[in-house]
Amino acid sequence: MGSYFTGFMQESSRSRGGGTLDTFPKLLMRHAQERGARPAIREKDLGIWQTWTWRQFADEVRALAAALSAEGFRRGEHLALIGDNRPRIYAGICAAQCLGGIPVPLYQDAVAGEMVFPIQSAEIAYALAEDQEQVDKLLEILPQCPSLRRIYYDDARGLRHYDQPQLMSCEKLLELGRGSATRNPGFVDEEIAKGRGSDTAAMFFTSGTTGVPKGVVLTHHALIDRSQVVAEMEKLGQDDVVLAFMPPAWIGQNIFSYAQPMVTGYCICCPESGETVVNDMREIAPTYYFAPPRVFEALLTQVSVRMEDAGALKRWLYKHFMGVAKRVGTRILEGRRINFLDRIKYGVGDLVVYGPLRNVLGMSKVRIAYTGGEAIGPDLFSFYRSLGINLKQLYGSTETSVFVCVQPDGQAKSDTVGPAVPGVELKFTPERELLIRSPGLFKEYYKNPDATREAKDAEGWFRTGDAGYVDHDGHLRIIDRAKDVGKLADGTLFAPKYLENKLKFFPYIKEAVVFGAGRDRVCAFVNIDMDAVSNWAEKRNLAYSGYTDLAQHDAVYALVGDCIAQANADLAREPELAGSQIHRFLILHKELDADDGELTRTRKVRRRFLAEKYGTLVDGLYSNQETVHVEAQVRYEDGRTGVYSADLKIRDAKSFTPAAAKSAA
Amino acid sequence: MQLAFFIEVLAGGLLAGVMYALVALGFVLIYKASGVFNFAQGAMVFFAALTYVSLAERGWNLWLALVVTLVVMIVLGVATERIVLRPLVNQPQITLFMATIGLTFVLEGLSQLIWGSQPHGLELGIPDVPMEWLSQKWNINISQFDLFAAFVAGVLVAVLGVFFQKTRIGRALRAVADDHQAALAVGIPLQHIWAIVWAVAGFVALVAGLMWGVRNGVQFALTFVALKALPVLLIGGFESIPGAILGGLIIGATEKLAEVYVGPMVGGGIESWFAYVVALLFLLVRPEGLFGEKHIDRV
Amino acid sequence: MLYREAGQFKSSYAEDQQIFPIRQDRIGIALLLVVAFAVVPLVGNQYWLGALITPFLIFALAALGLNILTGYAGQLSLGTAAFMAVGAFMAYNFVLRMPWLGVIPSFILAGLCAAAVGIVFGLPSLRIKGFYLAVATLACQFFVLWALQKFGWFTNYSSSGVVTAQRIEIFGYAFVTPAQKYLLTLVIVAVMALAAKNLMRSETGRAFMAVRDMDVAASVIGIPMMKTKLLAFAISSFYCGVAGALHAFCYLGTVEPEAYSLDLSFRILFMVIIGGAGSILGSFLGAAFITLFPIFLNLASGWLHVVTGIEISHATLSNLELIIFGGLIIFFLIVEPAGLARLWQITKEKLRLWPFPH
Amino acid sequence: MEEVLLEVRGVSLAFGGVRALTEVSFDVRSHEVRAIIGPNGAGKSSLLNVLNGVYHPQQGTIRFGAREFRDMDPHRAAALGIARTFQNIALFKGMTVLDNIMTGRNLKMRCNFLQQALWLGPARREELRHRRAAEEIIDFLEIQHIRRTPVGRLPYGLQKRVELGRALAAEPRLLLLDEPMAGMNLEEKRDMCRFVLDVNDQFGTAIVLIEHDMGVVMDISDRVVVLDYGRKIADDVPDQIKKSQAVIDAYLGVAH
Repeated sequence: MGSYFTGFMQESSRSRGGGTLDTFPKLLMRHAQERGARPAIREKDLGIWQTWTWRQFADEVRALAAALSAEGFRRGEHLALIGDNRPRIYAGICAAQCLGGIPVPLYQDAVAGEMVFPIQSAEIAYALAEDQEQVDKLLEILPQCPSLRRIYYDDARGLRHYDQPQLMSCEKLLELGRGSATRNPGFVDEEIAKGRGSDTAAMFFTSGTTGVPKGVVLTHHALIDRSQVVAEMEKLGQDDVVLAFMPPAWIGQNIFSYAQPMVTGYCICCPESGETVVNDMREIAPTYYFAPPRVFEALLTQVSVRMEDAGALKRWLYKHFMGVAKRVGTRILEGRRINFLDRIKYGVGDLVVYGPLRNVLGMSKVRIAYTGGEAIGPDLFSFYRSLGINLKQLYGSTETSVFVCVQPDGQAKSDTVGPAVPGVELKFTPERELLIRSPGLFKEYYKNPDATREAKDAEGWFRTGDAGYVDHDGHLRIIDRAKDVGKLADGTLFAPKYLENKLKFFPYIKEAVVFGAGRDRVCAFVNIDMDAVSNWAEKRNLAYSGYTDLAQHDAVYALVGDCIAQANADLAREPELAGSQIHRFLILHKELDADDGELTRTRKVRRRFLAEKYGTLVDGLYSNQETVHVEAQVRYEDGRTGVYSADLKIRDAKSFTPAAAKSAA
Repeated sequence: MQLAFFIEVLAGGLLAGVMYALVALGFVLIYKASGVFNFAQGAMVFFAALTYVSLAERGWNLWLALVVTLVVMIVLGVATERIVLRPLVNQPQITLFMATIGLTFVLEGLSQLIWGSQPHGLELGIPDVPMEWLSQKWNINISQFDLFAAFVAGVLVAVLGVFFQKTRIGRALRAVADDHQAALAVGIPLQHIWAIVWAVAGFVALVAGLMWGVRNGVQFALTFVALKALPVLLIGGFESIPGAILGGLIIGATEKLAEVYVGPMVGGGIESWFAYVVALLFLLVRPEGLFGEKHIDRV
Repeated sequence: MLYREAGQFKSSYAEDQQIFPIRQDRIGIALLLVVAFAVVPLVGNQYWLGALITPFLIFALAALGLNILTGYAGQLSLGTAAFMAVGAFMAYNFVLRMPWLGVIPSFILAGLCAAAVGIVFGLPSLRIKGFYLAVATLACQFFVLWALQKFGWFTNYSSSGVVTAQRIEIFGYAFVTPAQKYLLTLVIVAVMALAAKNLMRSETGRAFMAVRDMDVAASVIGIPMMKTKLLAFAISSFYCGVAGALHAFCYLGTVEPEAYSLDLSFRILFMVIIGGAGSILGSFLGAAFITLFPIFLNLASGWLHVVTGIEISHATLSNLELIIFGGLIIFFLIVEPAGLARLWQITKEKLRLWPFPH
Repeated sequence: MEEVLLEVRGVSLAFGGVRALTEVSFDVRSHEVRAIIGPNGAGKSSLLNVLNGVYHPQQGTIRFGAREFRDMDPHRAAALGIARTFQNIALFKGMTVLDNIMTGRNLKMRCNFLQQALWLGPARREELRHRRAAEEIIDFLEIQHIRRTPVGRLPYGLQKRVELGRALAAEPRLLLLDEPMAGMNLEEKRDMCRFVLDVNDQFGTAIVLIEHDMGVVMDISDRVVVLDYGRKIADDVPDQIKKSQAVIDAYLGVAH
């Protein structure tokens, strides 16, 4: 703990130092002096964790900056960065900032088309791409983006025969930079000194559940201030370690793998590749961890599936001690008193199950784990906490530099997102929409004054678009998107996201889409979770030829039906929501897919889009027929596409009157 | 005189060689059919001889004893296949070889546990004395028994030859030797074939055991005759019956000659290793052995 | 379960290539060494040290030697005892005839003699493979014993052919008590085991295994057959030779050629099989098993006597030992051809993934 | 026109009476991808085996670079910079992927066994240096996730890839691939093609490959040799080969 504390002291003293360290480049240079020999970034490459110290990182940034300016990159210009978590990408971000430029990280898994808008709207001339894959995309859209003049690539593999004039390798770029740095050494530092906290630090394009993406403009001050406050609250310091495995273009990754390390000087680690993340996580054992609920969910599913195959003894141990953990684990984590016997039991459990489990998950050293972005299931949430992992929720968005609410230690709850962090003010409109005022708020939506005005009023209140309320112990509770909170025909409240989440909390249900606004009752589309259900099916040796086939099994329908019935039982217990129980459902013939525009890149369902695309199915749900015919393009595992045509079954779900719910529960 | 003596030595060597060949046959049979280098062959010889002698000494009718021993050996062969080989099917040859070393220990222990470890003399009614007329006419001493043994060996080989050429099982065995798939085609399950081979090997062991028993008495040392047979295999090849015979003769002859003419120079006792050296030198010249043909590595 | 590896990451190849990359293993081995060097000599009594642990170490070394040849380089040898004999008698002669040399150098020279013999009898491996080679190595076994008995020089013309190993003195410090001899053996064995490990994890070891797994491919990627095979024989025999020297000087004291009979060769071979071919650890496990097994059997018969009053004669017992022994070999080959080492490996994997099954 | 790296003149090979190759002559230019095709038993593999000295032809000469040989022997071939993969994978089953690839670099390692046994500085440094080289190959072939797996446990496709890796480890000037894509599914074939081309492109390695999949051959090879019954019946660029009557006959099995 001591070291965390000292780390924290340095941070706070620095922040009081105020003006001097108001931009990321300045912070970086400070780290290079204070802890130059400590690791800034580790990357698993060529079989080992190649380490960049803060000094090396700073030098790289300097060289890149010098090179960029030699290439004609000027203050206020934008630099697009497309790639996975790689030291070069982060170095590029900082290099741009050194010159007062604006880094614009783009999603590396986006298709070329999705990159056109950002590049056009910001007239981006410079891009740093990770490898051939990204370069190809950029070259593909070159015709639509005449502004794009230079494309730098990190990994030269397969690119040697590309002769486009725009291309240049990072090696070459760095040479250039080192050259010009020697010619006029002080240059970059002068440029850094010119930077001000009020300058724009970065621009993040929100994938946006609807319409065109918006470029969210964030200042150095906003990002640094929020990172700072939470760092102090959680006592983050140079000894913390973070594994960067989400897209760096997502602020939810960027804040933890760029902004906060820059503030606190902790080390971030980049996995070797997609397949090796789990293993790399285990090797690195981060102390500070952030992931959206679906990641935790996937992990849990994996755990349960693998435990299914374990021997009888292990299965028994697991079952038994997870039971113990469920009972007392959370209380122990929160340091509340429990009886001696349970403490012993938990101790044993920690030796044979929890400890090993944390170890194989790579969470042995996790001090603080956050989840956010979506609601998380109570079981899921308590599973990790009962293992002794300090999992907490936070609330925020790109516009707010993430940190709006964070659950303090010992006050974690699955259905709230915690109280506002220092500096943040909350208030609600009559329609229950949440408004926020915070130093972390964004400056504007890039070249979109209308949207900006719409989102942020004169006194600087930001309309989150989320509906919710603050509960009795001061924790914010989000029900749904404000615009989605609708009413059924009879006027009862209808909060689709809330319902969908309730369903998604069941391991067998991967995605759910509910309809009901302006209708007489609520109905739902369901996506089953292939892993969980196929496993379940195997145990009942159900034969099936793939997702589409499995989904239409009567047994599976029954399974999902039960889940929905349970959800209804819960709903019946919440007065204002009892009316919005789910009456009919069908299981979709395909998994919802971001590539088909059915989900956002952050895997939020596009309800309106779906309502149109599957109009016939929705009608089917509200008719009283037992099946509905569907014909659709489906993409098979091997990449082929074909036309799928079949009758989807529709089933009624058991619903409860508020009274009956009590007995059902 | 010198010549006569030479002939005597040579003949003696050749006849001894036949005795070696007798043991070598056991190895070859099993290797041919199951690709197993059965190190336990020596132990089997010992076991067979000891069983027979002990029965005989307990006043059994000699023929009855013989038959019973044969049955025991067959049972042993079948049991070996069941307990040792079947579980190890498809294991590398080396593993099977190790297993047979284990088997050697078991047999040695077992036989002495049952019959005790004191040596026995064995008498088949053919005196181990020089044939008068030969010694009188040319003063060449060749033991009657050696000739008898040679005769028996000849008969055995003939029998085996017939067995292999004429009988269905025999043909199956040859098929197995060539490749196991083919064997399945013959319609006899591999296990049976192996069991049979081991039984036959047991029979051969018995014969060898009797011959050697008469020669050196039935005692633990009998297990070492196996070691005598190995150089024969090096020369003759693990898979060739004629090779075994011819190899036996070569080894027998050279060994005796060396023993008589070279031995004295180095203080004698060279028979323990001379055969091996001969075999090695031979192999260095012709690695594929007497009858084996050169094979090309397919890559 | 015991293995908590989270957070043990490697930021250099040196770390990644170390013999025990996992911290828990390093701790374990450290404890083991402490026990072996500090605790055992203190608590071990004459009998345990002299009749069990020291021979165990010596046989482990011999098994290690054979393992290098058979387990790693894939060349089956039945002549191990002969190499030990060479080591034993040459060590005796070096100490006898060049006292100024000192014991350790004598041991090393003895090992080198064994290596030379190994190379000579390894020559056939260039032309012949598998069983032919195995049989050929018997030639070595018999020839060496014959030579040792025939030529008086080796036994310093002692009428009985029995020689008595000289007392060991290193830099004026005498090793006489079992504990002292144990420590000497332990040091030598530890050092040589480490050397073997280093060898097997570097180019030479890979060349050996390549020859073992697929000799054509090995030669195609440029591994010289002759050099590699002969080197394997040489190194293996060197280890066996030193083991033989220790066997004579630190264990038996008085030795005769017969002590290194074919039976001993087999015992060593069994250690390799039961312990696990191609594993350093296996050599030790195998040696432990086979040295302790007869003791256990004796104890068992003792209990049997106590419990049931059945007296088992010595002859019977030795025969039973043979049978059970052979049976065990077969049993092991059937249930776990890769030996005890593999069993340990499997257990370890399970512990590392606990509570997951795989 | 690049210079000729390997030239085979009038090579004939027979096993006992059986003629495997008759008077075969052809050349390989540095940096080119050269395919050898022909019906089964046409002597393709035999030719490769002659090139890297596994078989010794009765007649003919082999010129590699500046030097001319009556025949090769495997070690010399390797030393000259000829590496190969085998038709039916010949990996070292008991060793890990990493060790297999490291073994491929044996000719580049200089330390003797004593230095290795004592783990002296030079030996240690050499080991680590080559580990890095091996890792670069692992990275190149995208097999990081199986680095420590014994190759015996890998699926066929991956084993083929590892074998390519082992050959690459020797940094060869000439790479002989004996049916590198045999028994692979479409995706694996696509990957393998990519790797072969990348090798040729990245390291400028000349490549001789035997392949049955005509599509692949025509796609990736610069020139093609066609063998039939041990004789060369055609030697030209893919487009010409497609047209060649002799080749068509050979494949349709017209009587000779």
